[in-house]
Amino acid sequence: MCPVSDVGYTSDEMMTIAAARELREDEVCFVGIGIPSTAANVARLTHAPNVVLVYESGTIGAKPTRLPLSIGDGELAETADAIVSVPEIFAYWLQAGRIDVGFLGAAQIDPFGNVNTTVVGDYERPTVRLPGGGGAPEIAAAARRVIVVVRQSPRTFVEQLDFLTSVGHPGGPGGRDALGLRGAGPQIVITDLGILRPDPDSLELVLTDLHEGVTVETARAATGWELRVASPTTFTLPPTVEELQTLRALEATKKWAP
Amino acid sequence: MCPVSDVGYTSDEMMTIAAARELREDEVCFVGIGIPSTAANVARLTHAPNVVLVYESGTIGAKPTRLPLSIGDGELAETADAIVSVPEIFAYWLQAGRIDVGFLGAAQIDPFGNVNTTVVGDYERPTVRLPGGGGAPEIAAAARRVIVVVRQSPRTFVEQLDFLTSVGHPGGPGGRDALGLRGAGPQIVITDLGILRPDPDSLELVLTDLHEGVTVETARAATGWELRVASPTTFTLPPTVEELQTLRALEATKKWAP
Amino acid sequence: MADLTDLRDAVAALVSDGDEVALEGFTHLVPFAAGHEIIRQQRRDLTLTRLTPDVIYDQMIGAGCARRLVFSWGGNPGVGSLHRFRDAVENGWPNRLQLEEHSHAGMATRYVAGASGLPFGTLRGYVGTDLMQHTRTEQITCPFTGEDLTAVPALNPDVAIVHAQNADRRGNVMLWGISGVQKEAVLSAKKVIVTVEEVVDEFMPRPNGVIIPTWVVDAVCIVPNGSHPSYAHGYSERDNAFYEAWDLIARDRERFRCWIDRHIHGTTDFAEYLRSIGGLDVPRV
Amino acid sequence: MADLTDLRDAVAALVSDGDEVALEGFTHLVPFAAGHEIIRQQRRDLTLTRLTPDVIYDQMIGAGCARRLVFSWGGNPGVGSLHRFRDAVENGWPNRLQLEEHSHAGMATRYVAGASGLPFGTLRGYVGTDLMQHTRTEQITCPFTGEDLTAVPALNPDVAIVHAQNADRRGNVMLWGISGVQKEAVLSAKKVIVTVEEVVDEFMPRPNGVIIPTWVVDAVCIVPNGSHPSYAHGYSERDNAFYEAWDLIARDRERFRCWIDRHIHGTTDFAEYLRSIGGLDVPRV
Repeated sequence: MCPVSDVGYTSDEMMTIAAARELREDEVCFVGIGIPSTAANVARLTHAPNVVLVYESGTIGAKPTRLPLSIGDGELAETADAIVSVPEIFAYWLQAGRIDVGFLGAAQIDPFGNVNTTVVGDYERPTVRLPGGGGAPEIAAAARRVIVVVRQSPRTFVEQLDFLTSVGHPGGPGGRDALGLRGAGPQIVITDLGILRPDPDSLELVLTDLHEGVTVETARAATGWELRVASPTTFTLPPTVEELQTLRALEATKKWAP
Repeated sequence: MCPVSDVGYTSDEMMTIAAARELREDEVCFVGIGIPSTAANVARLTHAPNVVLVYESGTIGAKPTRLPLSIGDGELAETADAIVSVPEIFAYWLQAGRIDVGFLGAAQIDPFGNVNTTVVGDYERPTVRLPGGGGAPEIAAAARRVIVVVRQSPRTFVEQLDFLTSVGHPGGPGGRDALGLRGAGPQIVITDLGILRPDPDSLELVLTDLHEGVTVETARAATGWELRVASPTTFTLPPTVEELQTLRALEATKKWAP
Repeated sequence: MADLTDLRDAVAALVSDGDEVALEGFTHLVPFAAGHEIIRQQRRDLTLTRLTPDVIYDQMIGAGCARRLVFSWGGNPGVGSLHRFRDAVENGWPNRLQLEEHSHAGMATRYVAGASGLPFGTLRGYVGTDLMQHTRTEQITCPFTGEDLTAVPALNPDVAIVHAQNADRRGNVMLWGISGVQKEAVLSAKKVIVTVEEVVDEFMPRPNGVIIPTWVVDAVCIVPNGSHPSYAHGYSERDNAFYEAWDLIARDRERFRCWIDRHIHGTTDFAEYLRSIGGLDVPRV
Repeated sequence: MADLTDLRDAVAALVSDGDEVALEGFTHLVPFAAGHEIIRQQRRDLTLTRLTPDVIYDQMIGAGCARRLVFSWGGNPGVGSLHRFRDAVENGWPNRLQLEEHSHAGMATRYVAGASGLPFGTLRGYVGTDLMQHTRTEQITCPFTGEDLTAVPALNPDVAIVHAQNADRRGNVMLWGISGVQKEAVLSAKKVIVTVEEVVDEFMPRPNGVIIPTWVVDAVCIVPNGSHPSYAHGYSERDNAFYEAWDLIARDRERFRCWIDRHIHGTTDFAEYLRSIGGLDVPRV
């Protein structure tokens, strides 16, 4: 989406690589298609070769050699350790608490990491009908921790969601416990501008990291609420050559997909 | 158990063949090991080649060439149309109402076709600890109809069960409906002496058929309650040559089993 | 025992106006041929049930078959929006579309309950989301621990339709690879249609092989490539260019209408349809 | 990731006195070797959980390992009674045995709930039987239809132990053929031991193949014929003569005690045990 800047990589590449870095070796990661899948595979091909990728289509331990075009790509089935049914993947694997990391995208995200992927506008008469929850509501509830990856803009980073699809930290501390949710919720929100993390006390998202060349002012302007900023902010380590090559090689595989 | 009588077959053979005759072509039959399995396979090899045999080990459409030695015999897996897990066989196949006929045995049976396979004596301090319910309680509840196959004796045909493991027609008419059971329950009880069926009005078991050479007095003496007898009783058609040959050939396969 | 029959006859006999119909297939084995036949036969007022109403339901919604949609994620997988679905929800074109919206986990639990002969299923889900205000869920309390969980009602569609790789000569069906909720959809439904790539003498063991016995299937129809543009593992690859082309076709009402008229109403079956779109190996845009 | 380890070490590390232990296998793949090792290491006060406590639990109960039995059918499959089980229940020898008794459907539902992270499961069952007075079930009402159903509490054993045909070099496990409740037992348990026939480079597709990823398994132990006298589909046949011989061995306390002393305590592992009973191909009586 964003052109390659003079730093030699795009802001989307930075976002994807920052997300990849969040996955640790041997973790079990529930992956959606798009940036989460790309990030998870970058992690698998760089610092976390034994990360276990679980796709909601029921593929466990997939090791795709090209980026899957859909959540049920045959490449996932062919490279998986096991394939199970969709009811099983949600009941025995996600709900049972076997997922370390869940990756979510967002059409809207609020200051407490709650996410909307359902509608813009009124539910009954939406301005934009979005795809809906899919696997996200239960990933947000059950994964030990959640990583949100989303481009930052005032349209997306909103004070008040039009619809709460996937639960973050509603009402701040104690909110998830009160709902009986077992996972810890969003621990990090990675954008094309930087990284936000819940404040340890209030759980409100705070800008903690800025990607190379991004200013606090840019981040504030791209946020629809009064953005809190950590002081000092950290600067994201730019992509390494290995990370960037791995990412670009993966992206190139889309062209030779069927 | 019983010697071959002068009629040229044993009373157990008559019982098994009478049970086999109750299965109709294309019916789906949930089978236990022992006489039910033998009877179901006699049916499959004679008048009902397309009867579908389902074993609680998860084998659907098994067509064993020898009598299985256990409910999970490899022969069942090798000849089945499909193998599924035990949770699935009970939930998706039995509970969902896909079974036409369930076959039950009994350690005790009462006048309303209720069955005990749990204990003789007090539950906490039993005289005889029997195997227990296994699949039977839900077969008795869910199969469209139930066939009970059991040798007749005063010890087995009792006025009052020591333990109700599998529900027949408790309290007579309306009893099953009151419990919310979906299957019609025992429609026939086949013994080594004859056949009993629930009276259409009271649902109490009535002796309707006598096997060749058996008298009403013998049947009464083998029943622990005041046995009602239909008038006139029917005489069971003795085994045909085909039936008897099929049964004996099947029994002979036990010897060449692993 | 399943009848081996023509898809046209199967849809004519088994799918009626007003039915709840579930065409399942989780981006793999999507039963496009059956969906097209339903459009061709101009079924109306259907409740369309499906976790992922992707391009197949976009076509059926745009063609006016649907009164109601029961679903959990409505997008063009890997591409973007479903424009016909959006047009129906946002603008009521060609008619208003009632929504019954769940999560994947909820839909899966509902199919499992339906396949199991239970009236409801239980899951950890929905709590804290706005979905609860817009769909049928109830709180249910564990009678042993006192914990509160979520109950969802069973799904028992009138008709389930799936595409599979193989049938045998008796009408048993085998599919493999990513199997989604197909088994549960089939076992939860009152009537079942299966389209298959081919009939084989004997099934081979396969990764995640799922066998559906003939006696729970009403009609088996041989339709090679019947899941195009999705794929049948071992038989075909996803026609990704078609999914991308669909984004352009479906964006515009008139262009969509022309496409449906020409390629679905203008053809008599799926083989002819495939020829009409230029076969399987042409660029789509 | 599973450790590839010796069965002796796995039992020593993972099975403790007082644990709830589920050795599963539905007449197929019964994990006898692991049961023997538990006897050999003289574990006590175990809660033994299993749908079909057949000969393996007869041995463990007679050897004094069990304080409690959670089960649905206790017999010598195809042969008759379990004499040690009966002696424990009827006469309290070698110790009293508490029973928690269910039906197969109930036990299966309990494992499914446990594997799913739910505190209970729902089924149509138990109603009208005397089981309800002797075991933990509760009535549960469908919040949508008002229908009354039966709830059973989840099973979450401390340790699940199963036998499988294969592991790969990373410790993934594959079993096939009749798969019983093994997957659910494994996924419901806190710790998991799997014994396997052999380690292979790559899994082949198999009928009803079930793969258990390495990261939900604690220990994988290679024990050829580890399910003897039951069988491992593709590897061995059921040793029916052993099941028949067991009827005679277990009938008598003294004979049983001698058998356990000689063949289990008198051997160091399952290979030696198999030699001590004369190998796999001898008449048993």
